[in-house]
Amino acid sequence: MSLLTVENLVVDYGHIHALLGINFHVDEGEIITLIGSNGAGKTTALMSISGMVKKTEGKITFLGQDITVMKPHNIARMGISHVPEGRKIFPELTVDENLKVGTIANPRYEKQRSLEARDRVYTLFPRLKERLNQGGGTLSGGEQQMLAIGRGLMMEPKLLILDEPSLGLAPNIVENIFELITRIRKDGITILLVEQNASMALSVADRGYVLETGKISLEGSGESLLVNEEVRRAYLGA
Amino acid sequence: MKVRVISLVLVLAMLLAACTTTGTTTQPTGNETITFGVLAPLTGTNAEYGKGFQVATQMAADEINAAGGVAGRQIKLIVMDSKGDPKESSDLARQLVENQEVMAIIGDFTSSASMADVPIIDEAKITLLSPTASNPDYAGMSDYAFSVMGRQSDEGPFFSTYILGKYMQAKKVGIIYINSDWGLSSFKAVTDQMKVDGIELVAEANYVAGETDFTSVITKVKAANPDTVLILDQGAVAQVVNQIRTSGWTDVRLATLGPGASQQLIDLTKENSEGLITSTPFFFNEDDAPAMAFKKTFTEKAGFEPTVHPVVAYDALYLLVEAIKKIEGPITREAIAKQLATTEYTGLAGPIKFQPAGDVSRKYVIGQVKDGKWVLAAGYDYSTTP
Amino acid sequence: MSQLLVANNVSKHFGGLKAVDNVDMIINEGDIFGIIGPNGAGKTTFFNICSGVYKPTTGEITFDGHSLVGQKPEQIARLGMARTFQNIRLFKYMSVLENVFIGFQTKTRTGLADAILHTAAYKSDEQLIREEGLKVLDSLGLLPFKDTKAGNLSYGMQRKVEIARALALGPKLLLLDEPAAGMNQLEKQELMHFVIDLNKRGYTIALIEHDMRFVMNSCNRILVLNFGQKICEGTPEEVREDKGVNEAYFGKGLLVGRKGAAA
Amino acid sequence: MTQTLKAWFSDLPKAVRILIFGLGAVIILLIPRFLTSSYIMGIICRILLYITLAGSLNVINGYTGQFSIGHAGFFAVGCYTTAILSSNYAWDFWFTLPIAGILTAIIGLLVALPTFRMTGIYLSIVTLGFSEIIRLIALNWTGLTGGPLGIKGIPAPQFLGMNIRRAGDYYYIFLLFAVLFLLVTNRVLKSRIGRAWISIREDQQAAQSLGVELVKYKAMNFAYGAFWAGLAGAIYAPYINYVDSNTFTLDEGFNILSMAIIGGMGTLGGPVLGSFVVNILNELLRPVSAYRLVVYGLLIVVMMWIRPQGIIGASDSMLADDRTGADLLERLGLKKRRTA
Amino acid sequence: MDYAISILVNGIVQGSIYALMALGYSVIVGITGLVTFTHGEVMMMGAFASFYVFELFGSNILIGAIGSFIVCGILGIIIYKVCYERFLDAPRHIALICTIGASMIIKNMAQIVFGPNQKPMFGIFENQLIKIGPVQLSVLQLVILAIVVILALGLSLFFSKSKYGISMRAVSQDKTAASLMGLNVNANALLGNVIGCGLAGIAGMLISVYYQAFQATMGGPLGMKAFSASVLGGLTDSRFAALGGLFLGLIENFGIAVSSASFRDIFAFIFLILILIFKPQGFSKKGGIKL
Repeated sequence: MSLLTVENLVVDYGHIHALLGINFHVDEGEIITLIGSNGAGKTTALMSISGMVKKTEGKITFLGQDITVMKPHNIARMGISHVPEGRKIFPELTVDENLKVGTIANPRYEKQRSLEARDRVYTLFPRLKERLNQGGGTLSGGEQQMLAIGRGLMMEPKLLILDEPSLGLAPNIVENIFELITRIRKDGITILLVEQNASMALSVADRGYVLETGKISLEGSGESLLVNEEVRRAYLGA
Repeated sequence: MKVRVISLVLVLAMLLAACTTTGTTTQPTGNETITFGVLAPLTGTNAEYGKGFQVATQMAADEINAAGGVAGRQIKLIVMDSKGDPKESSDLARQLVENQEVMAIIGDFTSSASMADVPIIDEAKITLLSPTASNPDYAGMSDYAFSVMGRQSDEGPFFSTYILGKYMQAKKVGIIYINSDWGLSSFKAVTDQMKVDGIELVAEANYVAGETDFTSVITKVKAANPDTVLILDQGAVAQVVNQIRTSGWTDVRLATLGPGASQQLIDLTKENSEGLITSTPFFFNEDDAPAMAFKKTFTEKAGFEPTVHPVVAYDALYLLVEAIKKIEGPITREAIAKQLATTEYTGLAGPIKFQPAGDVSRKYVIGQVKDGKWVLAAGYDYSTTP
Repeated sequence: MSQLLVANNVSKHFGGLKAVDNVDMIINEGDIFGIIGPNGAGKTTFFNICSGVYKPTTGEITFDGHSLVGQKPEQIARLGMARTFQNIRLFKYMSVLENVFIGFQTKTRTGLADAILHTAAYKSDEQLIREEGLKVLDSLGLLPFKDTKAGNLSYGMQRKVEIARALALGPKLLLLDEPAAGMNQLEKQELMHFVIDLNKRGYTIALIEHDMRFVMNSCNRILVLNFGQKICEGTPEEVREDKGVNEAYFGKGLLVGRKGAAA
Repeated sequence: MTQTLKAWFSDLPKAVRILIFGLGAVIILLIPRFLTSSYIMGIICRILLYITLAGSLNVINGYTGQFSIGHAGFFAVGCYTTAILSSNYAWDFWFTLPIAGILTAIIGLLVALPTFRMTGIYLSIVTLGFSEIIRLIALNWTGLTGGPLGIKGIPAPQFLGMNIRRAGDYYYIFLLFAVLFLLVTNRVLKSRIGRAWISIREDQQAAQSLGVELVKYKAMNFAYGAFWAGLAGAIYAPYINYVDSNTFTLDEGFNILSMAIIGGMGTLGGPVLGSFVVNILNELLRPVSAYRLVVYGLLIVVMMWIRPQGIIGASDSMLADDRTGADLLERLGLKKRRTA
Repeated sequence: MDYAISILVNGIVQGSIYALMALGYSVIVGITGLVTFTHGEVMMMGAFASFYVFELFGSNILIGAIGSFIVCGILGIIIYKVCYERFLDAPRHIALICTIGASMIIKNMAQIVFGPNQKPMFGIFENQLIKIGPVQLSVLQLVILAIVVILALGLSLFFSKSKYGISMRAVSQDKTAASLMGLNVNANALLGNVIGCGLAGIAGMLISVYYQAFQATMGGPLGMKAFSASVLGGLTDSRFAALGGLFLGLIENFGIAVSSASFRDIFAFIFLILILIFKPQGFSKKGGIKL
């Protein structure tokens, strides 16, 4: 059974149609990527899953439970950790406090366990440990992204949603991040990834969906999409 | 769209309702009652005084009615809430004036509201008898405007000469006063006479209505080192007294002009007011049976103890009745006003006799707090009271 | 061909972040000038500097011979630069025609007294606005929607109205921020032809766009930004061949086994 | 409904339309002849006064989306100007009017100046602060304003040698200015200036990008609103005959504001209706006068819950957060969910 | 010299009460992102609550503080439900107008229920004076200072150490991110409102105890003071808000010393306007509750 299924999802912002009925599913242990150009509806799709957007039509199921109209914090507590676009770390909270926020809402929260989770994050991101008491806003872009992912991992999610993790990051750091993504998957966490850097995303993904103006135009394995000329054309206009 | 229709209907209905409710009151309905209007701030910052007016005038009316009314007619009061706002007050004055049954109006509490009513009552030739308006200009504005509170131009000099000068032997006086029409005219009246009497004004400080923190004002006056502090206010005297004493300034003598011999003041200040001196046209002397009776009934009805203000309002209604009794011929609005100007009456708060302008010169006595009670102070030459 | 907009060494820093870093740019009269780059590359920030929303941290911009340093957006608009926004900023509760009316702000002179007394100045202004406004709408094929509330139109239509509103200024330079975002292929095609057509009618145009097909087929010069820096500038052909652009834009594969596929 | 009414009206022959207008005008002009009660005329005068006051506040709050809550201050400036000039310097009432209006407009500009760097709430508080400062200055500047004693005996305006003092006569002055305000403002709003104001309300940044000079138009807007509030004050001074600072408290400011809010902002008709509703409600609630302000408060809250733009406010603007009302109705099951 | 010192002491004591008011205010604004006009009314209710607590349980200032905190906290819940919950992401003026309406309701209901007249507060402490060098202050003043300092430190500790404090700060900085992290934005905003109103309640108690009087109409000017003080911290930074309160108290008292108490509110407003002109965002960097 799929971990997450999205059926016929339609989202309107007033008179603007952002999503026109999309279907996809994420199976346990997979890395799934949604790619597409700006304004295609990728972020809207993710925001719908985590409950931040009012849906016009459609159904979203997670762990067999209908989460279509559930409140965002309850969805998060079910085990979906959404690392939003632009990172959105808490700038006035220290690195340590930022991570702590990730555990506060964890229903499995207990002191010992959260400390272990924090240690795991710090082993994953040694850079963060060095900046333990620094305000989140003072970190560099890459560090902020690490913090955002780390904060998401503190929730011990079943599904980690990453929205544009490479946004505005230098190429070597982007590589770092993607390396991390594969490592996180090895820990047994399913990942749903939205990326503009299509090549990078497809190269790590098991399956991918191409979104175009609110519709899914293509889907397939990461490899097959990576070599698909249609995808390249959509991106480079060749 | 639907909302627009509904709102339109709503407004029309309201207009209609407003017209009809007032329409009925303009019909005179026989002669068995005589109606007076009462304008008082039942809500807003002066509401406690307005409530006092309401209770005191109703008490007077009940008493008079129980005794058979006036000229064979029962008294009816229409009490209206002016919120102490001149706009409201003048609208209500219009409403009362329209009502042909209303023969005279008692009110309003503040001078500003009363003064806004003057043009209306002047045009309608109906008496406006304010128990408390003390703005020196108010009563002179119209032949139909009267005030019974007593003129600041009488009480101020009395205070300076007899209380500060002769009784307290004060040399250096600091004055704390409220920046209102009443406060300012009192301040002027007192200080003008102080110059004549050779009493030095070493410090003055004022504040606006609603002030609660007097520490800075007190500190300022204290710095001038007066031997006596005079507080000119009606509402906030207790707080000023309290804050003077709690600031550790215990060796200064305190006097106040305004609240009269108010029990509430003692309740609010407890031992801090010990020795406080005031001028008052009257106070609730335990020997004064009618006054004590008034106090008892008033406290029962109002839920709080009376100051001098409700007493004056109480007197005001009796005064009106007294005037009506003397009228020969039909009782009309004009006849009442005309008669009132020459009526003399001694109420709870002392004798009332109108000056040509339409206000009253009162006689004052000195009250002092001793052992938590107001007592009549002695030891001055009262025979030369102006 | 004269230089219309010249940016010299322009930088914009937000705290520690260098959103735009030492960018030079020259837009010539008659250009369709494209600015591309991945998300977060600083394109919109750069646009906002040009139109006066942000003050540059360093550098200077001249437009049509006027320095833009310290100029407010409305002053720059009055110099003849009009723009649209990435996330459409129409007056969405106003009708299409009213939206366009606002665009005539710089061309009219009605003062308070004129408005109250309905003087000749007022009447001629109103007439001008009405005639010209309808003309603009007509030229964009928006005439049938003139009384529709702008917010009720489809995405593509709203983009057009925003452009119409900008055209009302009679601009020397038209800045379009992601005009094709959210449109389907057909609408994009249509928009592209429309932009080319505008250009033929004499408007100089600068645009930010993600859709490469759109940019490659419409622009005559392209500036590529990444991390706030200029990584390439040239004709579409030059840009397409540029390896840095390819990587910056499409990204390069990470896993060794798949590298060949990404080439 | 109003649309069909409007359409029906404009379809009538011109002569009929003129007849209807003329008939309406005659009725309005003859009101004091029918309603001899000076109490009712007093209420009508008050309604007319607040049409100008709430209307001028609406020009600021409803049309440019600035949020001023210190309108009582402008009202005070106009009122005191006429009171001082006509009672201390024996100016004729009609000559004090332009001075009062212009002076208030200048004060309005002064208030607007520090607010250009501020947004929303800061601006609101500054206007409130200015209103209090004006009141306190009036209270303390005894030499000019009479301080706490106020100014009394403000001479009645003369018209054709007639003393205008009675509410029935004063009705015409209030009516004249309310109508003048509505006509003039209607013209301003339908011009380039009004459109600029509205564009600022709807989207400041977009307006700027189209060459709308923010500072200039906001300042002009503030001055314009203040001007009319000043005029309202000026005509009010001789009507009330006696001016003191107690008239211009913050509560008065909230009173004006509540009329604009309840009636509706962003339309000319809103404050007119608001003035009617609030002032008539004021009379109807007299028997329970203590609860009157509670009722206002409730009305304001309820209005924000179901119709944030007011009864007939601009439903086609950002003032109307259509989400709020619709959501509530949905939740109560009164309205079906919108589907695409 | 003595004169200047007493003004200083007056200013500091009054300023510390203002600081407490501002502290609560900035917590509310920080977490809801919306401004309130009800704060003064909440303080008034705090004064009444403490009065009845004193009457029922005796004149103990700590019990009074707890009582007024609880009562005003409950009031905070109601205010939140009426004025904020539905409007967290609506145009900002809607919630603002709602709070104006709510403050009218509270103020006038209080007048009807408790009566309009000024009431005396219980004397909690004897008129004892403490002299420290040239400085002279009363026991009451000392107690007030102590309470304010303890509350400010406690609040600071709460926000930096407790999980509720940290989640409230997170919510105040970024509601979207907080909600994606599983934090219940609504519950946190409600809690922030309860704490802010509770502090206002204690401030109301201190004012009525300090000035020995309270009444239903006392709220208006107090709310303005709380706002003015908070502006120094950009409305959301409680440290600067508290500092602003202290400043405001000093400025008022020195201003009155050189002019007249009639001008008190003018000083407060000029202080406010000057800050807004020269430092429109206050002295804090970015929105959100801060320590």
